[in-house]
Amino acid sequence: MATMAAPLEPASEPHAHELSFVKRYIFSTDHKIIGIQFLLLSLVGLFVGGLLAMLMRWQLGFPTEPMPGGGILPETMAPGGILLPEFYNSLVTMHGTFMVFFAIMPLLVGVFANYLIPLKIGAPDMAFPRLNMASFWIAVPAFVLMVSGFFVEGGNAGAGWTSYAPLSANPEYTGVSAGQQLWCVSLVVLGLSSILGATNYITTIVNMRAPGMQWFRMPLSIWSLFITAILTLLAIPILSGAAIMLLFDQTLGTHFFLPPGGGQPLLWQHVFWFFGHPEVYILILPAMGMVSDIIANGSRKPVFGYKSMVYAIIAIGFLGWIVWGHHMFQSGMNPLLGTTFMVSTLFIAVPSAIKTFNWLGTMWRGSVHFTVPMLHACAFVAMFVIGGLSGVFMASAPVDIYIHDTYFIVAHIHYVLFGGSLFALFGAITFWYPKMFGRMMSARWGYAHFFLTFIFYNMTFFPMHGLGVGGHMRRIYDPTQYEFLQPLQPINTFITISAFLLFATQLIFAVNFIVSWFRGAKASANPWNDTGLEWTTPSPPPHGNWEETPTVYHPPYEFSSPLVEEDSLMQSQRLEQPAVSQAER
Amino acid sequence: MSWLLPPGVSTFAGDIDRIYYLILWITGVAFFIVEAGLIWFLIKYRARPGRKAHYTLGNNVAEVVWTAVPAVVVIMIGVLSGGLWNQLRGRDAIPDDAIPVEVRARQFEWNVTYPGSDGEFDTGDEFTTRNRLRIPVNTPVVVYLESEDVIHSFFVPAFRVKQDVVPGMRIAVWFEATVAGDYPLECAELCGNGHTTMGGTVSVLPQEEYRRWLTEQNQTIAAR
Amino acid sequence: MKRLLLPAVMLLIGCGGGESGGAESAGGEEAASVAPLGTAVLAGSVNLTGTPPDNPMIDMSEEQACVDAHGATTADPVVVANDGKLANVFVRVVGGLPGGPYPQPTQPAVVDQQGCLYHPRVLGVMVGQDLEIRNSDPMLHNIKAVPTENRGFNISQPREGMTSSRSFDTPEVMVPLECNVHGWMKAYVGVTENPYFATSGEDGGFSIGGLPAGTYQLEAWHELFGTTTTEVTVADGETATVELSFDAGTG
Amino acid sequence: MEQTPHVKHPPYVWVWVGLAVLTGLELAVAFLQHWSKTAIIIILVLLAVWKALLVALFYMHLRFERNRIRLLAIAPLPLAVILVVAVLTEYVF
Amino acid sequence: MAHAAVMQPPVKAETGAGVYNEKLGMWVFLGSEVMFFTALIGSYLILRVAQPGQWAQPGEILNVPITAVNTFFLICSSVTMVKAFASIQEGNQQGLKLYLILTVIIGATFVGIQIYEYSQLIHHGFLPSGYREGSELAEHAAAGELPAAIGLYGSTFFTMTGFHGFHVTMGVICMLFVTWKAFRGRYTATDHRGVEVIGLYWHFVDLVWIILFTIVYLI
Repeated sequence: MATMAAPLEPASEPHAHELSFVKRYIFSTDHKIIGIQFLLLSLVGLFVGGLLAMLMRWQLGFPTEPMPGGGILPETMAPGGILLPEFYNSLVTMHGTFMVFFAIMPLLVGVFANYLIPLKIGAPDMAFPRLNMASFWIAVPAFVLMVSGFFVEGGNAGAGWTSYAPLSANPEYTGVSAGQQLWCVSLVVLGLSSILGATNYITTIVNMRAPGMQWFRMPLSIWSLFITAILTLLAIPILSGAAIMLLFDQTLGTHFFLPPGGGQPLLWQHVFWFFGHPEVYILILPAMGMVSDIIANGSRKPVFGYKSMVYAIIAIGFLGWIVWGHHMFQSGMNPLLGTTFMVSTLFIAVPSAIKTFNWLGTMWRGSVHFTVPMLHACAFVAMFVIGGLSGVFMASAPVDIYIHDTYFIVAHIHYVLFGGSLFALFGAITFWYPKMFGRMMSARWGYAHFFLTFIFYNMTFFPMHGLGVGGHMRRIYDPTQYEFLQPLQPINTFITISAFLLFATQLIFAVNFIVSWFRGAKASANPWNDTGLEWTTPSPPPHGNWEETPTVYHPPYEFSSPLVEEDSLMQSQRLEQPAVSQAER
Repeated sequence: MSWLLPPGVSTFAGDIDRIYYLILWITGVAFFIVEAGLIWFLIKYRARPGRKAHYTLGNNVAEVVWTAVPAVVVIMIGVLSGGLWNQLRGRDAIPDDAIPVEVRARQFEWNVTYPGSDGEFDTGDEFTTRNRLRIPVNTPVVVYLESEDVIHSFFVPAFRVKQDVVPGMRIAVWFEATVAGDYPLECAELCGNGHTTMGGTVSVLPQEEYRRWLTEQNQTIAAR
Repeated sequence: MKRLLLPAVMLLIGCGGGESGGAESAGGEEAASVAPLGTAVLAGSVNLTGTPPDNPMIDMSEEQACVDAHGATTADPVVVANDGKLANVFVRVVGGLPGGPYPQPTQPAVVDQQGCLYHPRVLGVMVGQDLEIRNSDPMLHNIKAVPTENRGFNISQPREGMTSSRSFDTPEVMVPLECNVHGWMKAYVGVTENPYFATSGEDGGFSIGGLPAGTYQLEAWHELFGTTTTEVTVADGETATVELSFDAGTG
Repeated sequence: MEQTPHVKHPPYVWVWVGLAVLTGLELAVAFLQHWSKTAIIIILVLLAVWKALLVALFYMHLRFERNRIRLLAIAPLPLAVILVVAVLTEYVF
Repeated sequence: MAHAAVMQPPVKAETGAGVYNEKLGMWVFLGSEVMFFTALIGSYLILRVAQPGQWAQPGEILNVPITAVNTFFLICSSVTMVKAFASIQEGNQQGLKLYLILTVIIGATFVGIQIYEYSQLIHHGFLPSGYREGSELAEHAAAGELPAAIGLYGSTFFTMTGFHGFHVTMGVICMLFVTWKAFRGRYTATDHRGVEVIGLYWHFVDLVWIILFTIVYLI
């Protein structure tokens, strides 16, 4: 393992030294820097989203009680610390918007697509480095626009992250005008950023793979990021179009979604969810891919059924386009469509099951090392199973009649997005942190963060299933208004307290992240004994990643390979005597 | 925190609940198999010095099995659900003898209009009640939902009935209550500042009591 | 001193019964802002001829707090007339005034939500004057202003005792207020560029003070009967009596 | 492939003429009296598709591209069809 | 391919799509453009089926003749564009410059004519929100010569054609950049990626217009 024996010195790389600080770290065209920029931006987004959730939880746990310290909020939001319904609606809307568009999506795609794709396929950088920089610096104003909505008259958008028209299309219904318009503009701008990014990722993966990096030698993380990029490329423009029409309804007096002018409210839902469901998979596929990498590494075993994993990813990516109607079973949509969408939706269970069992198969007869990333990956599998299974309930249209728009849905989405994507992300960040910053994150704090998060997370979201089964509607400001919900109020209070603890726990991660950046133990080139190309270059990799482009001889997960003594065989390691992995015989 | 649905008091509540519990069983079993397997593997195959992981790339038989089994199960669920869905929402699902009521939703009220003595709407003898829907027990009722402003959702948990109320559309939803009593009616779709207060009551009255109330109302209208 | 106190007292009454306009309220604040332009007073009452129509009935049965206040059903006080005197008429000076600046009321005008009705139902504010909205009901009220000239608002007050302040920057008679939670709740706010307005009380009486001598056109507005105008001349220090009247027709 | 000078070019000008003629044809058809609206619409759409194909195949060189580019070019179309057709069932049924 | 036994020494490099990055990237980007116009055109089709009564007959409100001329211009700009590409393939710098300039001019003309068309429509009272109060068209509608309400007609028309115009404008701007580089002699017979890539975008925009012209103006 020449590459492992001694960590390489950073490749001497002339022009990088001439680059000014600004060119290197602010307006950098280096995919690694851009990835880190996205990381910081989206962690801020994650924090904002979490904060909003805390305000929301206070209101639900202790309805119309003055919130401690809530007095600092302006009179239009929370007079005397009592959250107003209109502000609560903004919280609901913005929590969703920030978590989906400014936290999970940029974390998965902006960060890891940027950082991993060139490094894992053996490319010096993205196909279009300048476009890549643009995609970040377009995302920043989008973020600012979305936040600024809180400071304009009428407050921020309050029609839910799905902005169902006509509630969102006519300011008279909510008292929000500027906020909703900012929402639209921000998403259009962010959409441009995502599309540029996706164009870049696809081109890079198709055109810039290192010699020998055949399609079926790509790690599953790259496969999933590739499919995700395709989904982004084709889904986001739909959202942009919808948001533009919504914006025009508010500003130019058009009638797309306004029934008085003949507009069709259901059209918004169809178009939004036609984007929205692929979006859901944009938010989970990369997590699946990276978890596959981490589990293989943690169990020192090749991914079980690599090919079927790939096909499962592709299948999910395709099915994502023909299931959007299951968000609309109760929307007044043509019941015929209901049946069709129910069937297609149920079939998503199949590829999901394949992936889950293959993850288990990967651990089977492995040698499981309980590293922090591995723990998060296992948590991902455990939680994703819950989220996936609870999805079967709403896939069945008749059952959905009852649980649609209840907390059951809230529980489901959080089991997939938090229990799924976010656990995967904590794992992935910890896993690739040494490569990004050249230092290890503290394992001790990592374990603390993991276990506390895992406990409080389940305490927060599992009871929501119960609320939903009890008939607790989503997005209501004060459940105690309903007699039949009052018995459930203790659960709400319990959830709120757990949520506060969960939020507090994340500070551990934040501190660990920041402190390790400066104080963490120096990382070797390949701290996890992984087989991917990114581990053959120093941590952090120099500008250009490799002195000379690596050549790939082996499939991605050659752990415990009979071909070598060591328990891992680098993809780019050339063996003395020719040999071919079983995977390719 | 319970997985049991609250008692259902409509004719089809039982069928919906049955599918719910069926799925609950299936997913419950799947849940325990997977999570148990996960934990078992994690413990059994934890790294120990001197033991190298078993190098294997997969097993086609196993993969076919765990592809086929879920497929069969979901097809089964799909067939069951599809049948019931048709029965509830299909073209000719609404019983012909269902008594018509019109519910107009607005921010943030449910206004229930009864066709009056002639059983026809827009004939001048209708009367309207606010936030309370009175229906007779053991009689199919068809509710015509209309909205004056934004999208609301007509949700009666006890009946297992939920239907969005979309402005510009007139959507019919039917049900037949089996037990007299008062049941909460909620708006399940975010509809603005007052969404949380947009609740009402469905009073299921014994037949004769309903008839008495109805004639009473019709007389007052006629009196005007 | 007396001259200072009296208006202040009248103001308090004014807020309660909506009996007098903003001018007096300005009286108390000479030092602070523009002095009253004069001491002339236009006082009088609004008459209703013909038989007042029946007010529509409100079905409050589903809101316990409202039922406690009024019973299950109550008449919507659209037309409040006793022995020919009409209340809730918004009277304002529309012509004959010298150009501004006018005394600016510093006290906010108050509208209170109580027993699921607005109190007062009709009131006036001067451009820029604060309109204070109170919730005296143990329930959520949602206040929606749907003006044509001004910027509207749509706010809620989930708890008893909450207050919110808003103001308007363009004259507009009238700006309707409505509560979307209780569809019957209606109030009307007259936004004027001068402080010379008043709302007729239970006895149909109103009084507009602090005017300089002159001849003025008065306009009276009622939500059902529309507007009527009249002209009146008054000398400084005197009180001119004005009689306005609406016709309800015969039933 | 088209890197060497004096390559044989596709009939760009003739395509242009074709496009112009088809456009004229469309105009003629669109204002035909006493033809059924449906027939006119179908003809117009077909003509439009024809023109679009001319542009895509010759001006955008799809005719001479390798299949993977052609695939890339048509990949989004099924999705577009799925969306429109699915939503139209709301109204046509 | 992955099943083929892969022996060392190093397997040959993956050739990717066999096209250079810029071209592939543009094609990928065009994919997303297709979906963007799908959202707009799809909504138009759906709304039109849902509310057929809100659309006037071809030529009643929209100015077909002038748009037909405009369509012809855009087609011409496509042929000049492709001629520019053909010229540089043969290393003909003069042809490249000439045709690029022609393309820019014709493209700009298209935008100009569209702006004129908009101003005329608005002047006659056709707005994104429908008729303008008291306008000429509103009177025709009142007289029953036009549909009573055309809100959706205006909404979809201005949105679709507006965003197409926006795309053309962007194209012209990029084209100016390419022209500038052409005058700096940056393109050769062997390397003229910029010309081909902007050409792809330009032809795509032309293609979208071909569809729009038919379904918006003629149907």
